[in-house]
Amino acid sequence: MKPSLKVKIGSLELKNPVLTASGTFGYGLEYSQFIDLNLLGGIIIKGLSLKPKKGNPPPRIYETPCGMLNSIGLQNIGYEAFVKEKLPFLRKFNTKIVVNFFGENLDEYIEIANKLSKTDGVDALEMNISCPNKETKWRKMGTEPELLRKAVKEVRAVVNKTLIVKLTPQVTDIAYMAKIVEDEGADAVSLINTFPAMVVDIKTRSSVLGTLTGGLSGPAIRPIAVRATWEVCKAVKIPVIGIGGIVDYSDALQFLIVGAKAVAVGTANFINPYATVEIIEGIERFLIEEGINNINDIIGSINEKANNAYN
Amino acid sequence: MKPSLKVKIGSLELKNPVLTASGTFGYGLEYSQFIDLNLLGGIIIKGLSLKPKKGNPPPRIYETPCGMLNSIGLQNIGYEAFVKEKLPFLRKFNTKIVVNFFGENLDEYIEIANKLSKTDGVDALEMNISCPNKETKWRKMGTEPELLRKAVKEVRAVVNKTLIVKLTPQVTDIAYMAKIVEDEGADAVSLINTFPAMVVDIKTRSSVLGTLTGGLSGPAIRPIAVRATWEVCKAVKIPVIGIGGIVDYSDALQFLIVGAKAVAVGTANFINPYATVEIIEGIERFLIEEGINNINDIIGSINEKANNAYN
Amino acid sequence: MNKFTLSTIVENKALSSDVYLITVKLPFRIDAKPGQFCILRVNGRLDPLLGRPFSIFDLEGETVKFLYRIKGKGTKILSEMKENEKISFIGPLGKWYPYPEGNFLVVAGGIGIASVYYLIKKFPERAIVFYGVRLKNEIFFFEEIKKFAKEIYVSTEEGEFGYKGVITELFQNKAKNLDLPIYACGPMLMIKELKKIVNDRKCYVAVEERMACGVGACLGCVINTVNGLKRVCTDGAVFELRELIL
Amino acid sequence: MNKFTLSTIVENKALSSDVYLITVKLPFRIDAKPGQFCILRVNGRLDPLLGRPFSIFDLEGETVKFLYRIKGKGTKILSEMKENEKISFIGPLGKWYPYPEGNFLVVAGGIGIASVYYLIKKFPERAIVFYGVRLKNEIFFFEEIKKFAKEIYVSTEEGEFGYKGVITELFQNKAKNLDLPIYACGPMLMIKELKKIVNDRKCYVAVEERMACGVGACLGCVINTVNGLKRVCTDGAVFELRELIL
Ligand SMILES: Cc1cc2nc3c(=O)[nH]c(=O)nc-3n(C[C@H](O)[C@H](O)[C@H](O)COP(=O)(O)OP(=O)(O)OC[C@H]3O[C@@H](n4cnc5c(N)ncnc54)[C@H](O)[C@@H]3O)c2cc1C
Ligand SMILES: Cc1cc2nc3c(=O)[nH]c(=O)nc-3n(C[C@H](O)[C@H](O)[C@H](O)COP(=O)(O)OP(=O)(O)OC[C@H]3O[C@@H](n4cnc5c(N)ncnc54)[C@H](O)[C@@H]3O)c2cc1C
Ligand SMILES: Cc1cc2nc3c(=O)[nH]c(=O)nc-3n(C[C@H](O)[C@H](O)[C@H](O)COP(=O)(O)O)c2cc1C
Ligand SMILES: Cc1cc2nc3c(=O)[nH]c(=O)nc-3n(C[C@H](O)[C@H](O)[C@H](O)COP(=O)(O)O)c2cc1C
Ligand code: FES
Ligand code: FES
Repeated sequence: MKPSLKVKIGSLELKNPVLTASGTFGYGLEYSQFIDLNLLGGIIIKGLSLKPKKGNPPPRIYETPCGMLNSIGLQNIGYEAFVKEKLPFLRKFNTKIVVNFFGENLDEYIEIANKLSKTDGVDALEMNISCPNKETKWRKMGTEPELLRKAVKEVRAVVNKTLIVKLTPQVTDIAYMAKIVEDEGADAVSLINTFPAMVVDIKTRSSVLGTLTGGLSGPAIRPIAVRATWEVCKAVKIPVIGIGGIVDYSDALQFLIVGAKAVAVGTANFINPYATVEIIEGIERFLIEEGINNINDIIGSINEKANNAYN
Repeated sequence: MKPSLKVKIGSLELKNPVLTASGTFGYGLEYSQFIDLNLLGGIIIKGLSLKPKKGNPPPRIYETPCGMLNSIGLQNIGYEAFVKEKLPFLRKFNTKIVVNFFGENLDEYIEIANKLSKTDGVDALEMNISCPNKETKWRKMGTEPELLRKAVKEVRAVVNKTLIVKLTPQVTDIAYMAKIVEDEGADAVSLINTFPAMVVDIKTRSSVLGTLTGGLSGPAIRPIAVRATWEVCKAVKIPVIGIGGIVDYSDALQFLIVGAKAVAVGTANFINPYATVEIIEGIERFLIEEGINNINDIIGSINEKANNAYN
Repeated sequence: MNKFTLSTIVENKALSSDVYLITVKLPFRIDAKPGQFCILRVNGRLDPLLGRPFSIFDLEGETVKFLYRIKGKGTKILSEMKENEKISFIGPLGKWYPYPEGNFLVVAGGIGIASVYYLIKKFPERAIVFYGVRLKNEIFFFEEIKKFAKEIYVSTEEGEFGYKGVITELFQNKAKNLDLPIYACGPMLMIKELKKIVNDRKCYVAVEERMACGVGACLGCVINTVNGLKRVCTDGAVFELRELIL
Repeated sequence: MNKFTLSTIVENKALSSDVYLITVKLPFRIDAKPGQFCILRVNGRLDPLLGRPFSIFDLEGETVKFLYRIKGKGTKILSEMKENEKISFIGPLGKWYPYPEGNFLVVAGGIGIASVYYLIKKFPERAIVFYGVRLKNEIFFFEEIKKFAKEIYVSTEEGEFGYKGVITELFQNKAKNLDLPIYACGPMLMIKELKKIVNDRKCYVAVEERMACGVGACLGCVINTVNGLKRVCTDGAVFELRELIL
């Protein structure tokens, strides 16, 4: 018998716990030439704002040890174009569509959240509170507890779909931030976003990017992401989506074992367009090998007694 | 003509800007079989406490993508044994000896700082405020501004040697923490310490370490360390020692260019016992190639105008 | 249609101290046009993490050739790979050079020849090729190009072979007034010089930018154009020169 | 004296589907004793980052051999390396097996033979060897061991070759009462069984733990002993069995 891979994030039922991470899978279309999007638990769309956004000047990416920096700067086509040009295509697939969104200030957050909440075909919203590349007075929303509280409360008030809040790792106590998100009524949290980071070209003595800093993603940050996910899972009752450096099924399972209900795969799509599908297959195979019938039986099954036995 | 590599950290004159990072070079002895310790700018000794400390249960290390986790737990032989058994050997070399220290609480910090300050042969002190592996009421010293302020103030009062405070990256605004350290009279800051992180064995569903979490170090974290160092260098006037994932001379130069007066090399010693010496040679070669006579001319020379030209 | 597959190295041959020709075999035929590129990635390890883009140098059924220069880490590792080793392959990606109707001009600088060779070969006896290099021993496939091209002009910096000077000078001398479309690939300096010469004439250039996804999803490879930011991977790598802000 | 150097692979030969014998040549002679180990690291890339420890299987002047089993990423990559490739080398590290005065007993389980082979060879016709494996085709260097050893006893799980069962049973049957020092290396299960049998007799075992520095500096490789935590790399890898807390 095939094990059940179904998980629930708020009222959202996913056929399996594997999503694509925002910004790494474009508007879905780009990867439909490689994989059958119907196989995915869900697609988290590139960060969307009310108006189209130009993003940062090039160069925008740079490779780092087992990771990459990006300074895309949230370039996107804006709400209207998304709904008109991208959503109809996405709706042809039997998978959940989660729209990652942001604004330049809280009013814009509320406005786009409100619109997305009323948009047919959008299954859930992911609120990006990090925006490491953006400079506004609301820039600290992701790191200052009281700003976060206010932002989530007001966004929640206008959203009657599943609302996921995506956390930045750039805080001392991420579990505390997650609790605020939970208190203010979000349905789920996702984590982690990228780390602010920098690479200097020693010849030109300037940043290798068009901006000074970028966001670090990829396998390099995975151990930090697993730890953060574990801490958040212990602190909140709402579902958690684990993100950060997932390349194969065993990486994904680490996040599930520490308590994540689902995972999102980012940078790995770039190095292997089949990554998500291979991860889903790998998880299924693992469950079969371990004799587990339901994915939910492995979620949060971490053995917290110190592992003092070697081999 | 050979360029001058001399730099000053407080009243400490280093013959070159390359130190060994605490905990990764033992008590110096261990690497003296490979390299001539006289060549080093300085040696930062493994974290020392008043009494010997047993540290954490094994296993204590695990490899991660371009990095490693450790949960050594600050095992050390204690102040008395260090002074009797290790310091005399270290003093045979013409290099600066910096002792990294910590306590279980502030009183212990003050006590060992006081002792080290009065110990002949100790050139400078590095105060470890992070101790990610340790659980005490002072555990938050590295992340709570007011605890940090009090701790540095009181330690400063008893230390009349160069006092370096080592920062943890596990904060939102590391430059702010550095400013506190500066305000309270420290002579220098060093950064970054390791990131709390975790790897789960999916078969046993427990941590791969004897503890649940460990500290992530190595090239994986370098881009974060460079960014943090840059932010701190802009915020404070005291010298900054850059640490994190330095493997070769070009990595070291990134830290110097963003403003660090010196660097410390950690994990790289494990993969190449000659790493420090090769880095010193590489920096010298680079200065010659670039026609720079004094290392201080490259320190802080970062071009902060966005690099909008590609090749 | 782009494919992602494991390919097998058939040959990886040094043509000079830093230029190699790699031949890979795919499990199936692909259909690609001149100017398109592929992304090759060494498997099994996570450092280097990303694939590296290379122009399709030549193509026959399931066999694809790339001509590459060692620039950094990725190309160094690639150069050390041996026959029968596997390498992951995404391609063919990007836009191609619009097909010329009659004769056409080609301007290639250094390793830029990799991008236009297949074009020259595909339309035999129609290309008037300007090929500039620094040193004589950096001229690759001279005999082949001579065979496929209508005319070929070479420049070397010191005049060791052909014209002494840069290729844009030679191009200006010989072809300034020929009313033929131009296809160009080479270092930024050459493209900038070319821009001064050709003004508003039809000139297609293949440009380079760091890439992550190669399929238009990450928005990492954008460049500035008069029509705003464009993705090199899907809006290019071939652009009209007048569109580019250099 | 430990050295850090680049060594050159002379041969890297598969002895079975997952066990390999690698021979490396150093730029100079080294002097090492049975039970010591070295750390090998693939160069040029940062993943995998750390070196991997391997017992010295055999040694002659500047040529060192290691017998290894593919366990994970590092050993997999090692197994794919070819003749003439370079690999970084730190060694010889750690304590050695205290030299036996007369005859001695050896208990080896599986790949554990790698740690004791050189001991058997160094003291010819003095070792009484107990060598246990799961399957017959996992017995390596049987003829050589036979040549160097005084006696050799083999066990396989299903009795395909030699005794049917685990090697500690065979050891107990044959050697329980021999008053000779014991040298052992093998899986933890074997060591635990052995501990039950040998009680307080002189028994030296080589143990394993993950390592970073290999020279006692990082305190990463500690294990629990009756005398507190000890570093496998410098206090071991050879320990007296009675000292170990298993
Ligand atoms: C569409 C396209 C087609 C290309 N075709 C060819 C080809 O046929 N033959 C060939 O030799 N090269 C080609 N390149 C360039 C090639 O991709 C880079 O040289 C290669 O990625 C460098 O990788 P590396 O790891 O060796 O260098 P890195 O260590 O990553 O960097 C070394 C230097 O190379 C440059 N570089 C890195 N990545 C790129 C990139 N994507 N584009 C341009 N410069 C880069 C940077 O200036 C950097 O300083 C092409 C690039 C693109 C975008
Ligand atoms: C002193 C010493 C001598 C050794 N001699 C030999 C030898 O002669 N031949 C041989 O085949 N192996 C030997 N080993 C074990 C060998 O070092 C490991 O199998 C190897 O490091 C695994 O690397 P990997 O990257 O393939 O595995 P990884 O992918 O890192 O891990 C795979 C599994 O291997 C185990 N492992 C990883 N590192 C070690 C380690 N350092 N020690 C023990 N188990 C580990 C873990 O259980 C892990 O689950 C020795 C180990 C030590 C400490
Ligand atoms: C090129 C790129 C673009 C990204 N864009 C967004 C975005 O628009 N909104 C967002 O919340 N996260 C964005 N992210 C962050 C990812 O969704 C993810 O949180 C992060 O990359 C860590 O996961 P990974 O290591 O699997 O890539 C982006 C990441 C990358 C690499
Ligand atoms: C095995 C190990 C032990 C360490 N012990 C200490 C310590 O005792 N005190 C301290 O302040 N930092 C300690 N560190 C942190 C390093 O000094 C350094 O800040 C960190 O590893 C980042 O540098 P790297 O990436 O070059 O290793 C330790 C790091 C490692 C890997
Ligand atoms: S490389 Fe991702 S959009 Fe071009
Ligand atoms: S491996 Fe570092 S102390 Fe043993």
